[in-house]
Amino acid sequence: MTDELNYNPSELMVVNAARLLQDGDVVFVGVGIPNLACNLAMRTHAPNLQMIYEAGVIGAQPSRLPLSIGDPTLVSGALSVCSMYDIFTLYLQRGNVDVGFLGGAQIDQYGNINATVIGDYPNPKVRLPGSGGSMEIAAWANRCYIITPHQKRRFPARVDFQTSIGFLSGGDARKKTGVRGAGPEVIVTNLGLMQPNQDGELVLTALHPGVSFEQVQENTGWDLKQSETCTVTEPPKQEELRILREELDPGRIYI
Amino acid sequence: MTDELNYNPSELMVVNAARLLQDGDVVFVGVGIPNLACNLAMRTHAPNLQMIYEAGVIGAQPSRLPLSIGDPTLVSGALSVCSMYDIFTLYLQRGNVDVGFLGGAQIDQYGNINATVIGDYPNPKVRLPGSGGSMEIAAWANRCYIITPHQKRRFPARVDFQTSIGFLSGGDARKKTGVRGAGPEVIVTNLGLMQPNQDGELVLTALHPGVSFEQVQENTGWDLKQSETCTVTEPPKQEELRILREELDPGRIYI
Amino acid sequence: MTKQMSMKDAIRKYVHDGDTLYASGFTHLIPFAASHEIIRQGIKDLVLARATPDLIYDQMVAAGCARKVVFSYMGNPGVGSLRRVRAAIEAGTLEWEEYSHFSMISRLQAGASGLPFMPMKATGASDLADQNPNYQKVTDPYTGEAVVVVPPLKPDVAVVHVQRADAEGNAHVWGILGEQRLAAFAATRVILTAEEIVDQSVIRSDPNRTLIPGMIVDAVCHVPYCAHPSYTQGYHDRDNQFYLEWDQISKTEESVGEYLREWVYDVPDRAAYWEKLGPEVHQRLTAGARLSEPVNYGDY
Amino acid sequence: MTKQMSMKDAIRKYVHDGDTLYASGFTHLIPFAASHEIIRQGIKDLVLARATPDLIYDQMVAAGCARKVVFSYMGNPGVGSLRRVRAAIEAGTLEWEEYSHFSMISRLQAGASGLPFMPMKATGASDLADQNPNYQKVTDPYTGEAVVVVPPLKPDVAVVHVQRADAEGNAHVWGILGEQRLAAFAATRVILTAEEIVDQSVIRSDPNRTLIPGMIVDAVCHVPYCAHPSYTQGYHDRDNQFYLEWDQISKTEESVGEYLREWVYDVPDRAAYWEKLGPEVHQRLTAGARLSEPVNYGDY
Repeated sequence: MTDELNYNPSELMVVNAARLLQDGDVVFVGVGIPNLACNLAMRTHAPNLQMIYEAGVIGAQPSRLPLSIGDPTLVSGALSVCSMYDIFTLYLQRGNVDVGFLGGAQIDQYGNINATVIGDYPNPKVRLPGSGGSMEIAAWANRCYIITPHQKRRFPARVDFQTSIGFLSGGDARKKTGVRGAGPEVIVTNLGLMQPNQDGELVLTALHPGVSFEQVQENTGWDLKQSETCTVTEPPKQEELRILREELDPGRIYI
Repeated sequence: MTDELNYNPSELMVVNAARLLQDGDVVFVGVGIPNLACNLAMRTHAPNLQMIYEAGVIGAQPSRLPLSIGDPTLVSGALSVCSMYDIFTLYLQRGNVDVGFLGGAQIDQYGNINATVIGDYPNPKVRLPGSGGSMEIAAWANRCYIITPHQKRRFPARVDFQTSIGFLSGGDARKKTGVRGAGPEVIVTNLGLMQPNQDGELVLTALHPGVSFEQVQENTGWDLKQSETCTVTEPPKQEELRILREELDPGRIYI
Repeated sequence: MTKQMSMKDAIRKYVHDGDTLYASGFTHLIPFAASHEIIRQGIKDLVLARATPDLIYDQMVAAGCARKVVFSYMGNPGVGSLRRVRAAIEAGTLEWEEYSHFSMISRLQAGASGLPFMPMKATGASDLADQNPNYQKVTDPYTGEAVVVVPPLKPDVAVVHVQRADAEGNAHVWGILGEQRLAAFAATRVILTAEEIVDQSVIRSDPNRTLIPGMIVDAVCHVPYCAHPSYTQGYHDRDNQFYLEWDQISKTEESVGEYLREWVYDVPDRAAYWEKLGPEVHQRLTAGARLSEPVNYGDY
Repeated sequence: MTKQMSMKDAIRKYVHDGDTLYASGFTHLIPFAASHEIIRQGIKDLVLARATPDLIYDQMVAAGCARKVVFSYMGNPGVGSLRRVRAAIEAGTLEWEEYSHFSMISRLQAGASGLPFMPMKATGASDLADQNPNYQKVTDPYTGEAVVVVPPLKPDVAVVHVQRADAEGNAHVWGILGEQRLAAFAATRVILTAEEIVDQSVIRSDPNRTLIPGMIVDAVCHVPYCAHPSYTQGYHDRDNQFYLEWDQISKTEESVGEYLREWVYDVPDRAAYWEKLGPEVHQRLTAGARLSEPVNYGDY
């Protein structure tokens, strides 16, 4: 069996993210990898998962791979379309969203995310896109997942700018802010999975097949702890890869 | 000519109210007399008047006389229908309403209205319907009109309860509250017209044909002043009465 | 997954003694069939919240279901007084909590949005706010002026009638929308009644018309004519004659008792009620066809 | 009364140097034809507000129309960086004011509603609020907790593209609605562009679809394909290929200059622009038919 070599890092991340989703989850999602993860989950173990796009689309059934969060294929045949104010209030702020997917240029030791600037805010070295919806998704979705390649510059000890929060400085700092959601639950990378410990610090809880702890540490900007129960993820199954490659992204745009 | 005798008090009030409306006015309206006044104005001098109902209907073209503010005939063929929250925010609170019609069990010397209780609020002698939309209409429509029969019990010096405001205690009391609208501009009764003077006190500015000042004073609960420029209203025209009787309310439900 | 069940089961499962109930629909789509079932099941001590209590709460108060009403306009719309609620308030046997329409709806907007309060522009009217401590003020940090705020209203259960829904509760609504959508999002539990249960493809053909998503709905009941004597746009007319008749019926406890016996307790469900109304009423309330121009969503 | 006029006249009459402009449409219905006309008329010192500046503001910034951007996500959606806006910010030649999506939209909701501010639940993130004094706090009078608030955004002028409108500006919109309706109600002046101008009877056949009423509209312009390279649901597809091409074009001032000359300055109007795109693009962006099921409003 050489199954475990028969996939690329993007496929590996999509498959592992999909497995985190539960049947019936309402997921606030963007295009690309998170969108593929949701669609893969719907075609395997979570047929009743529902996707919400910040543009105001609920229960999309796209007949082609959407290339932007405003793709018209997300609208035709959707269950419901509403305004952006409604999406952020009636759905997200009200507590109707189970899962949010987040991303950014930097994620730190406590799961805080920077999508705003590298350097000084008033005179930025690199001006990044900014929050979009992530400030609120990170705070109000019941649980959050982050999918990102594992690189040292992406995982500094402290982000330059807190665009959206994880566990702030750790401990009960997040809870004290009064945000409704539980915060980042799993960070899925191409090397493994990180999860917050009791203190809100991200620790390694799973390695992908063939990856060593040292490899992960090399690509992480803080002294990474390994969970006592750290496991090895199950490699992508042929059926998962088939769905991804043949049904979801045959043009290999995201994978 | 006996034209001036050829109408009843309701017709007289409708005709005089209609004449206050201007072409292009956006009018927040209920059923009954105000609705007839708007429709009469639209069929005479104000073809571009637009009616808004608090239920969320804009630009209705009813094909029969509406019997409640939620009559389905107001919806079929309307220009737009939206939620109640939208009507009160995007239209009324935002300042998109030119005219509001108000009514109540009591209207006092300063145009304040009581539609809530006669007697003590916690232990009311008579429990009236309450504000509905009138608290906000009185405050936020650019100008307001009140149409009501002229009776002493309806025009006390002070209302038992201020459901919606006119000029409060007079002077700049209204202005000080920061409300956006200018307040009641004309009170149309079956005896004549009252309007606020500089101090916000309602004074008699017009008598209907054949009515004396004494008659009005007898039916008013305060020492009524008569404007120096007090006039006599023009009697309803045959054409106005014809439209009312033949087109707008042939069943004589409100007139 | 289907959430379809009978009205009887839905009320039994989701409406409990002491609940705050919001039977939604401003003049339109008022779910009378649900209130009749609640009366039949003898549910007690309800807090009945509605902008306009209308006949639906007049009947429930008369039947002894309520401990309190929360409202902003207590009349028989287009007719006059709401006699049973009014009499109970004047007699001191019913608690009440009162708002203006906009503050009532703002409370639902706050509840539906997960907000701690909603601000409103000044109205200058303070008598009601003096009587109801739920009206509070905050200072506008931009101007230093006082702003009136009201707290969220989050009913335990909302009942929402719609024209068409799929079995999962995704619903198309048109005509007067009132506060219906906000009531559904604000409530903890939602019972949806529908004039028609349709295939999900009908819902998906016009997603902008889906104002209530299935994800917030607990029960879906197929109840044609649920709204009588109010109406369902495009399905049947408002029974203005009954609104006038109620003004007579509601004059005494005896005549209300007779009405409830004949039209609620002795009737098993809405189908029997509609049948009992008879062909003259059916004929009188028929709505002719006036269809919307379709729109093209595009095949992408 | 008709408000129909050419796009050229509408921009000349309603867009002035120094205005705050909200060209609305979240990914959908972005009124590129209006921005091109603004560029051609050489309007200056605009404050460009949009949740996502998108290519429309990248082009206007490159053309020298803007003094400031107000935004919540500055990217080329689905592609990457928004190079001209980003370069101008990094070079210090363009002012900016930044929000999260929800606070940006809440500002419009406050502006559209005539409210002095909108509250938002705590997000725990304070870095942006520390940089932008428009984020303020008030104390929730019910719990004593701090609530974040943002002030109203009231653009001088909003441009709104819709699928169909009558000559008075009553408009049907479907598909992704974004912040479009709020932008129209929040703005002082509204320029409406429409894919089709229809008889008012079409609008009146489906009043629940009328999201923009004529009473708030100043100018109505008939501009088919106004939204290219974004899209109009049911009329044409998004030109994803152009969004990718812009990533190349926008790399240098020179290539942007060439683009603007060829596709904006040397083109008189949107009709000529669409014609110039040619049959291959027309063909590629065609949307097939997928119609909504009509609804019955009833003939009452």
